[in-house]
Amino acid sequence: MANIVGGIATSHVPAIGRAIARNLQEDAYWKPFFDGYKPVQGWLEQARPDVVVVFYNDHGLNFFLDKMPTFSIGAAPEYRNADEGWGIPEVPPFSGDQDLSWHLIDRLIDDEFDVTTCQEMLVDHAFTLPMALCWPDQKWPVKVVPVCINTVQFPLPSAARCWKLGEAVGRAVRSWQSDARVMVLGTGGLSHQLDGERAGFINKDFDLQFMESLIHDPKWATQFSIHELVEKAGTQGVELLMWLATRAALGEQVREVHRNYHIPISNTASGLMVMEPTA
Amino acid sequence: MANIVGGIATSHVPAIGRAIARNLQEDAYWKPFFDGYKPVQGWLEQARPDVVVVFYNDHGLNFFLDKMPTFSIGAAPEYRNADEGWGIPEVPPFSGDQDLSWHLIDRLIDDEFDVTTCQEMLVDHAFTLPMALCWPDQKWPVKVVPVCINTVQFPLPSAARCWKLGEAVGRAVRSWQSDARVMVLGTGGLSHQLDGERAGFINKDFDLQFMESLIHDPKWATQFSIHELVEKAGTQGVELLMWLATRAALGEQVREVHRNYHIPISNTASGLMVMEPTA
Amino acid sequence: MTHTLPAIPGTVLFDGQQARKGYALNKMCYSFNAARCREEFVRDEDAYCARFGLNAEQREAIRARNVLQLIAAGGNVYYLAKFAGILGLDVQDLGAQQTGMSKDEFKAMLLAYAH
Amino acid sequence: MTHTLPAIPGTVLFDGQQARKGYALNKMCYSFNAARCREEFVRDEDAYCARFGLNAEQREAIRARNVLQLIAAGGNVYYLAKFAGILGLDVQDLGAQQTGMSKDEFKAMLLAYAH
Ligand SMILES: [Fe+3]
Ligand SMILES: [Fe+3]
Repeated sequence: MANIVGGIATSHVPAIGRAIARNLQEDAYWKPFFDGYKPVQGWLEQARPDVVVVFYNDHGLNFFLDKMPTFSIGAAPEYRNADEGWGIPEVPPFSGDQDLSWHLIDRLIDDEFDVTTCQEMLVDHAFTLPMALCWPDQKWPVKVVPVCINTVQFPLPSAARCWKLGEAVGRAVRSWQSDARVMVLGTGGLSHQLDGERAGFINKDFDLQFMESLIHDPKWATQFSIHELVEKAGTQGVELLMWLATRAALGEQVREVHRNYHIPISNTASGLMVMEPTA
Repeated sequence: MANIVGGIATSHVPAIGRAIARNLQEDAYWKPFFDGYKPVQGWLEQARPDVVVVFYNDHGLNFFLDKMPTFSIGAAPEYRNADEGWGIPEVPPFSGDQDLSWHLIDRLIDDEFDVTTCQEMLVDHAFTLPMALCWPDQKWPVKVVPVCINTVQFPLPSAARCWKLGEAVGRAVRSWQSDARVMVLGTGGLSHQLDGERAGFINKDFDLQFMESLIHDPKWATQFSIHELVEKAGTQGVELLMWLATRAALGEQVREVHRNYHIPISNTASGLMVMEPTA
Repeated sequence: MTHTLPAIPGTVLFDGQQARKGYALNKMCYSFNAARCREEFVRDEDAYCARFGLNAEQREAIRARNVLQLIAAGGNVYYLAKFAGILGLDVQDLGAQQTGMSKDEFKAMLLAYAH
Repeated sequence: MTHTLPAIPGTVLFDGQQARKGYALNKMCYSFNAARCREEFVRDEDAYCARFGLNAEQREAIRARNVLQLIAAGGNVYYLAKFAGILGLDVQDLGAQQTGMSKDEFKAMLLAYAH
């Protein structure tokens, strides 16, 4: 059976792509952010994942409002980026692990998750940039399975539902007949808001409490409605749903390997955690 | 609160569209089939629905395998047919009830159904022909909300899950703040199989038992896995999932208003039931 | 997990395995929803199949107009029905072909189920 | 049900009501994923907006390059970001415009959250 070697939760911001393209890693503005990923890269070298299940949210690249899924799962042989409307630098394509994709789809439908399956799928900055932060040479040493959660159009799935999705993904991975080492990556948040007169909203106290909760009281955030999460974390801060699903996939207990928190990257309070399952 | 006036479950077959276009209603082959709908039209005159929630399955018109939802809900102002690949005669467009669409979407996400929302949606013969059987003049006196269940690609949602979806839709309709009279229409089945060496398979005993069960033991079919349903009813007979969702939406108890069963229409054992909720 | 269950005779379930295998073929057949695409296919079948990247098995099954071969090559009946539309075949033609009957025999078999 | 909850100040949730109102506008902005579409828009803004059936409020909000107006007209920030891309604006430009600050003031506000 497959083994979950750990999980990484991280923010994603288009500006990271521009900073990478311009080699600004040592720039004063960017250094505290990029330095946070050095321990992650070290951890990855010993964790040696073969496959990464990526919980992320599409920002209007692959999905439009004509067919907007709540949960969608990639089952493609390959995933590519595209320019997203502002000519973001593209990254090399990702190889899909179709065996794991279909195993997840079979198990999730069995567990009464009504997923949308995607045998073609463009992946946006929320997918590509965290991958590039993990593997800066962009020679992906892993296959991938994208799991996309709707944060574009309300009603969003509740935090409790996303937690259950993560749990079900974790169970499915652990029941996969494979000796692959599987990593979970969740990308989004932490607190930020792009739209409205409240644009620029950040909530450091909430973010720190949320990060801490993932270690000691991981279902803490599932007590909140989506409305409450938007109030506390901002309209885009609600992307923390990806962190919750990631944490849930790791199982009962985890050990914290690494944590970073930095304000701001662009409009975003940027968070980063690496966790390993211990039970 | 809105009131569910009743439900109709019926087969759909592309050939019905050709028969309508050629005015074959009195033809010897077609008469036993079309005659079954006369009592339905009479019932509709006194039931006077304002809105119809249609459980149906797309046959590769609106959805392809790049984005294949398990459950999808229309939220469009208007729904049109298209030729589906064999130049089927088109019917007049249908007006969507967007208020009910969004009410259903809000309630279903709240109930942990992970639906895909469709603000543009083509509806195929599985939607249009049953509507044309109900209202032969094709001057639709109702607004519509399409609810599509995947029967194209396995894994399909289980019968038990489709039952729960129907129950949730029923609850949602009954909690809708509107004085609308709502009808539920489920289209698909009964036993038939188009593909493979077993093409032409029909199972009359099973069909009759299934129809009977909807009145006296409505969850009877939920005991079967999708695999078992395909075995008993054929690869396309599994479309009876639409009947199950329809029946579930009607609530605890129903009164049977009308029933018809006729073998064959094209390759299909054609079934028809009209039910009214009594509790 | 569908594929570990006992097979249903004469029946191929369109599961993940089939969906992977048949993607190019089904994508081509899905395109036949548009009359323009059907015409293009008729005009130059080779070029049309090549554009969708059909593999040799799929190309041969299309050439042979053989439904069982098309299914073996990953075709899904709902999309294949649109290919059948180009050929002017209805589902009873397809049934007859797959069961090795004449269309009249196939229809007689269906009628017999009524009793 | 989102819309019966107390409003969050300065925040419009993109719910069904907004999604209905903004469909044409968001569909246009979604098209801007393609460079070709961005060029067409720049070449003839009026024609491009007309093709997507923008209503008067949406057309005016696009003309004004005003984010709050675009949101009021049903725009979703994820799709609007692609319109902003055409204008060469980043999310801090958008934030400054919506809050009535200069970009430097807006950035200073963000920095201040660190403490
Ligand atoms: Fe984001
Ligand atoms: Fe059908």
